[in-house]
Amino acid sequence: MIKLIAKKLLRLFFILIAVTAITFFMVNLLPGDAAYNIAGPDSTAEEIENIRKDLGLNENVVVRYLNWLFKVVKGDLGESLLARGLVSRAIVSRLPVTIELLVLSVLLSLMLAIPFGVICAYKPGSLIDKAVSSTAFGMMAVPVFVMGIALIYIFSIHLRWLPATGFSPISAGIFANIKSLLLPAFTIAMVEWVPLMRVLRSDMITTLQENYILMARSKGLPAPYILFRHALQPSSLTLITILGLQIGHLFGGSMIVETIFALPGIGRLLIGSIFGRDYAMVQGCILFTTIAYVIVNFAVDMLYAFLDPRIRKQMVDGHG
Amino acid sequence: MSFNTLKHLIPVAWIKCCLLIGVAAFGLCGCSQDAPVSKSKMSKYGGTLHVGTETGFYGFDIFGPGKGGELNPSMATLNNLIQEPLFRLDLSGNIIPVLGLSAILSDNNRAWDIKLRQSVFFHDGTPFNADAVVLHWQRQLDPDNHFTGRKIFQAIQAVEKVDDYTVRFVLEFPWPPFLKLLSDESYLSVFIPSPRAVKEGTHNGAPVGTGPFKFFKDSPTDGFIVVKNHDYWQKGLPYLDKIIFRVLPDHQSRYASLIAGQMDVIYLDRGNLIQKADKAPSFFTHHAKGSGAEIVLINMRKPPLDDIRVRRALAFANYQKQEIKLAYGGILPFARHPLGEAFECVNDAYPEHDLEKARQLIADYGKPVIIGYLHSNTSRGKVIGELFQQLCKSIGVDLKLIPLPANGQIMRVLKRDFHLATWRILSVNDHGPQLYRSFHSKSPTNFTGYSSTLMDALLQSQRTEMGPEIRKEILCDIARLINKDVPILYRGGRRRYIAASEKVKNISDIAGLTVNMATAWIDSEKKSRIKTHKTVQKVVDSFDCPDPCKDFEDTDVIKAKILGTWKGMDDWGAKYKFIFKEDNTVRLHKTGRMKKTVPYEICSSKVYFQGRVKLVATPGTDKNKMEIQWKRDDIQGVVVFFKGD
Amino acid sequence: MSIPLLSVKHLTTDIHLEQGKVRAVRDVSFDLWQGKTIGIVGESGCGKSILCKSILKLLPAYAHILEKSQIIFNGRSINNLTEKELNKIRGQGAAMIFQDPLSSLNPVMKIGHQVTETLLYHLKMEEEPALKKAEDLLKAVGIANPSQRIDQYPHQLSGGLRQRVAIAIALACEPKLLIADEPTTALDVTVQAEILDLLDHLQIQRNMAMILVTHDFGLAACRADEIAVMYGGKIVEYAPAEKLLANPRMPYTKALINAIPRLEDPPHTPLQFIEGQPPNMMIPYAGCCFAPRCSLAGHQCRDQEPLLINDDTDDHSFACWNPLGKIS
Amino acid sequence: MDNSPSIFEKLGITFWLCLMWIVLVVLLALFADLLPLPGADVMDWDHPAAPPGTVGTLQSLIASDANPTEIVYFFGTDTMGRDILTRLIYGARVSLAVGLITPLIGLFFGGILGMLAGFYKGRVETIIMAVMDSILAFPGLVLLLAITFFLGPDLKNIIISLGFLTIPSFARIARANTLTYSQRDFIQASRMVGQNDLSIIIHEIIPNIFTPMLIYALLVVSYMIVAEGSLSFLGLGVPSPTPSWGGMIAEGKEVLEETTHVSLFPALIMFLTVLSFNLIGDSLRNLLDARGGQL
Repeated sequence: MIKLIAKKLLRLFFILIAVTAITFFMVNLLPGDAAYNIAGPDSTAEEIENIRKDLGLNENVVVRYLNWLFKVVKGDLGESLLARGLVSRAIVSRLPVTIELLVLSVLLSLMLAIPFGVICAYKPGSLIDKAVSSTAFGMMAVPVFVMGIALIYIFSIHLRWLPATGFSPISAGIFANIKSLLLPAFTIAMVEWVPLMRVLRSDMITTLQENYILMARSKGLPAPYILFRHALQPSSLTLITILGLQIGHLFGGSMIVETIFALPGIGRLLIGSIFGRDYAMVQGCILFTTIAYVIVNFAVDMLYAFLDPRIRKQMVDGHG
Repeated sequence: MSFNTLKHLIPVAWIKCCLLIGVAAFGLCGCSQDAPVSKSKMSKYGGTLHVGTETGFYGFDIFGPGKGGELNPSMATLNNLIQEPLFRLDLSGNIIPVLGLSAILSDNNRAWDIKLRQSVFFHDGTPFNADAVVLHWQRQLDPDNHFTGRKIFQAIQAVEKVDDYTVRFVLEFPWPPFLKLLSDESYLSVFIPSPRAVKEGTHNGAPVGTGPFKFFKDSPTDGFIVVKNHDYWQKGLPYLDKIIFRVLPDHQSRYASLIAGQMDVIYLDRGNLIQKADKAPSFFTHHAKGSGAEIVLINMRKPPLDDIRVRRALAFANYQKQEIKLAYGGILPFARHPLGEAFECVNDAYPEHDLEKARQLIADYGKPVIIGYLHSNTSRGKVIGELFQQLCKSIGVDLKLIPLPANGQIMRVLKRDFHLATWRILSVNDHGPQLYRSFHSKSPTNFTGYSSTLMDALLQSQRTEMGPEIRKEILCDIARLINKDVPILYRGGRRRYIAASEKVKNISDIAGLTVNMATAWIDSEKKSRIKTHKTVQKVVDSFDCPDPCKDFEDTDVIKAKILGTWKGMDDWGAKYKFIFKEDNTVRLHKTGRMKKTVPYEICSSKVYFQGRVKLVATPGTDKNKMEIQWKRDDIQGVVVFFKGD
Repeated sequence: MSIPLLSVKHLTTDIHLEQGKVRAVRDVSFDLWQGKTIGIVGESGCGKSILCKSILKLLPAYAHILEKSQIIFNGRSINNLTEKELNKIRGQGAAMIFQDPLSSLNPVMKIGHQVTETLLYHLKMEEEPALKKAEDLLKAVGIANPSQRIDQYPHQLSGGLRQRVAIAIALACEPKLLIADEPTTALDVTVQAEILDLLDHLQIQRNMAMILVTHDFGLAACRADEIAVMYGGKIVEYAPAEKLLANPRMPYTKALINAIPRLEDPPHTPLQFIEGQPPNMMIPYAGCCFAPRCSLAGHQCRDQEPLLINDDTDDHSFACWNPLGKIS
Repeated sequence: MDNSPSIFEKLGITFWLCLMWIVLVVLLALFADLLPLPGADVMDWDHPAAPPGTVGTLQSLIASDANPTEIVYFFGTDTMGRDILTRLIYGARVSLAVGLITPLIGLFFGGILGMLAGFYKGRVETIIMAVMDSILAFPGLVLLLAITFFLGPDLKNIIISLGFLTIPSFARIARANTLTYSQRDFIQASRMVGQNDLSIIIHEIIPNIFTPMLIYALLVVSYMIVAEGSLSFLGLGVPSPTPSWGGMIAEGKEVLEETTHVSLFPALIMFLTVLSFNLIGDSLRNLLDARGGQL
């Protein structure tokens, strides 16, 4: 077990170095650095050169990366070039938004994916299966940015149930907090539940062929009990894998939803700093999202063990 | 020669007072149900205003991103609430005192002595005096600080303290636009920050000024919050307790937030949304008229653009009217030169859209023309690119589109690595310095590579010409020369729009592109009257008066407001005169074209009548100003009319 | 006993596959009295398992029991029962154990839970007493230290133990009928005998009826009271065990009996086996389905289907045009 | 064998309807130039955002003296007055190219890497999977921006970069399936008879893992068609004037409430196509793995 964790940590380290290094070099190689943003359009080459010198952008890329890395090891993520504030503070202040949005959207997509996936697997090829699948693909065919606007029109303007934009922190009351995140989370869930439902349906169909399901039926247990208690858990391994990948991506990848709903999350911070070439901020965000990704995947591995005692045994025995 | 330009300065308090009286007498934007002053005065105070903006706030210290040139709309508005300049311009171009009281030009025209307002304090308690002004300017002028905004005020050599409440600006040469630029609210340079905050390095994130509102909090989750400055030097102001600015990047969700009642005021720059808001009875739009223009830079260093025939062909192919309509939804004025909507030059030599002439010129040139076009990678940028590509295709020019994000585009322009690039001429109170920087052959920011001895001479002479009429003519000459030699193409003028819920009162337009919210107040009685969007849509789409008219407006008040003669000019330069008569008819004149009398009808605070197009007049805040919307088929627009013969 | 516990009449089941329809069970009828065991014997693919599942209506969605079939359990026809009523019978009236003990236990559930869930659901027992009863059940099927096993997962148990657990689950609600579908096929020979002895023991103790499905004629012969031989979805011969062993009339039965290895055989006796392939049930065959493999088949066998007819005695029936004579 | 159903019956009517739709879309996309269409970039400025069925007169800008030809906009026009039907047909080229080629890149490279990882295990697996994880954790946007800047924003580069980003997920699936199969007896047996690794991979592994990979690829097809639209939203889409379905939806988003049809029709066509691809995938899965449901 300890060996396993050590192995995972080593891998985390490798991934962190690889991802931050590649990002750093790529963003640095993009034309037009932060100096152009600071100087503005009506500038001379000389002014740009001065700003670049002031910001230390004239140094070698490798040197700058190593400097950054050295500072990070000491716990200093540096200062933003554009916003002139601490990168760590900017990230921490956006963390609650991102995490809450993520949790809520994951919950919503599971609430859609699990019942529908189970029902479709129970009666594959039936009318309800076809209807659910078509609806699901229909939702996949609507890009997130259109889905978001459509939901705003429906729920904020016509029904006036939910706020259109903005984020209310928990300090404003848990109800207001959830209300402000419901639409964006729903927008994400509308797209993300589809693959979850599909893999669950497919795995569940396989599970329902298993003898132990036949055995459970021969015990005279009711169908819903068999589906959810006997079949769901062994059918959810692929679902968990996909969910892990989704969560990993959502940490920094919900920028479109964050833009539309004006949520101050990590995704928006990242895209803004990429376009502004705010290197320190980009690196801070990437560091955060990468760590989050790796942790989520580690959690997924742990969850496998929780869901399937056979894997648990393997891990404890050290064969993992 | 010595004269005091501020001889006839009207005390600012008096102006505000007039404004208030105007508001009380005529109601706001047609809401004739406003209670009399005495009654509503109490309710004017208090309340929180929610403002939705597109772009964020970069910080308030002069050193930092986006500080060199024009501030973005949200920054400009917010900054204007916290910090104050020495002077401002009113709508008709008069200079009004703010922190400065008067300005006296020296005999040699090379120094201004500015008297400062006394007993004004910054929000942190630091007194406002000559030291604060001098410190602020010396920071900018210090060459070691590499302040990118310095070039705008290049003519200023030094700023000195004369006594505690007098400062002297020393100029390198006689510089006529000095005071106008010093009143230009789109530059951070003109706002005076607290010396203590600057010294402590906190000003960038937590600005301290003398303005009606104080910085309270800036957080990504709660927004940028300013609160009432109870010790504001202008007694009785401001009315609001708090203003919260939130960044809502997406246009449609920003508009949705207004409709859903989450926001009271939003910035808008999408034609379809502005028109929607404009037509909705519960919302009002205001626009700030700017000068300058949306343009296309032509890199004259690169063949085939060094050939005047190719450039003129592009100018003839350019179809500004369509671009304004398709890319901007008809919200920008037509730009015939960069000097602004209000600046009129006769015979401006603007190359009108004419594909035939363009084809002829390209045929004359004889060689295939393949050029690249840098435009922004936004959805609007795409429309702009595709439109011009299509036009170029029709005259036989192969236009390659290169969509880039802002800094990529800036970089390539600065490196002179482009053929055509979308750009803008900043909206400023005086265009002399900017034109000089852009078109003088020796200027380092002459991106087009335009070089003409005549242009150089004109630019040089406008710089120091103190006679306003002569100088104006020189500027027009420059505009004509630009239109003739075509270093740039025009894509539209500049305007900024905001839409506000009807409960927000007294958001006034001020010169430049800044919208002033300092004197706004909230009419709490109007809060519950927001109609649902659907009904609004129905009324507006047909442009017909809702029948039966159930609204509670007193038609007589509206009628009293509109009776008389109104004049206006549309974006294509056609002049109109409408005479509203007592007998519910209106006489329509279009110069040299049309004369006819039609009936009008008053309903929902608006006046409906029909000429060759459907028209709706909306009498506004200003008793001498009125907006008239027109619509034919699916083309529509707004013309501002002014009272008078 | 005048009424049989289970009476199956004209049971016919179709299976709809992508490739077409298969009649897996054809017109099967038999009666089973309380306390008795019927052995159903046949090669793989002859429809034994489908028959068992048809009795409890545990068929997949693509299988279909024809209207004319009648299953009367405990004096009550289960043809038109709702799913809920069926579940009552499945859990409490009749239980089933399956061939592969590994796959018939849920790998992600603790043994205890799998044993108690029928108690909780059908008998509405509380958690505590249910667990107590589960331990008793495990003890009854011969599992040592049951309190420890209750917290284990199936993969932690050996094959024999798993089958014992499956039997414990089946017996939890004290069913009147136990359907054992090849209960020992996947087990070692030594364990097989233990399990069968256990089943015998429990059957006598609880006076259960049992359907014992197997492909091993010898096994059926020593454990069952009556034996039904299935071929091509049909019962081709049906008789009390000793009678059938002594006097098979159907050539197929004879061949099955011959295939049993005998202890008394001299060493190196070649193992008997039936030549040819079991019938492809997709293709309807006009005559006796065993005809293509039968050495005695004549024209009639190929053209006309033989019906299940009684022997001269009352309790021996077979379907054959050329039955074997009495073997002295 | 005369009564065994033909392949036509086995796959069912849905499959063939879907296939017909895909074939129709492909054919229209291939032969768009031969159809009597006004051209994807021709603008009718008199009828911007015209509703479906509007009759417009198209004054070709290129030949000034040409007679205005009358044209019916069956699906209406977009905000710039371009015929939506025409743009849908031309847009199919981009969307299909992105949707079909991208998963192929992922399938090929991801498949090879995943197989190697699953087959050799140990250090090879650790390294390959760590690299794959790095790609997954890497912000795709940065890569897309970099590609756009250095190689120019054209269709080929977008396909390559999107394809690159799909490699890890294919690799994961290939690895998981290879792991399962390489434990099986027949692989062990092949090893014992002395077959070399390459021939085991080619003859035993690839045929076995191909089906699940192909089915996943069909799901990716729909993802990629939609993803291309999201790139347009972020300003990284296919350069103008080439239309793409996603780009059209993005354009229509600006006027979603007033003129819904501008984004509704592309979304509808995309939905039908995505649905068709997935239903085809489902039918194939059922055919290859003939099991129904139970319970």
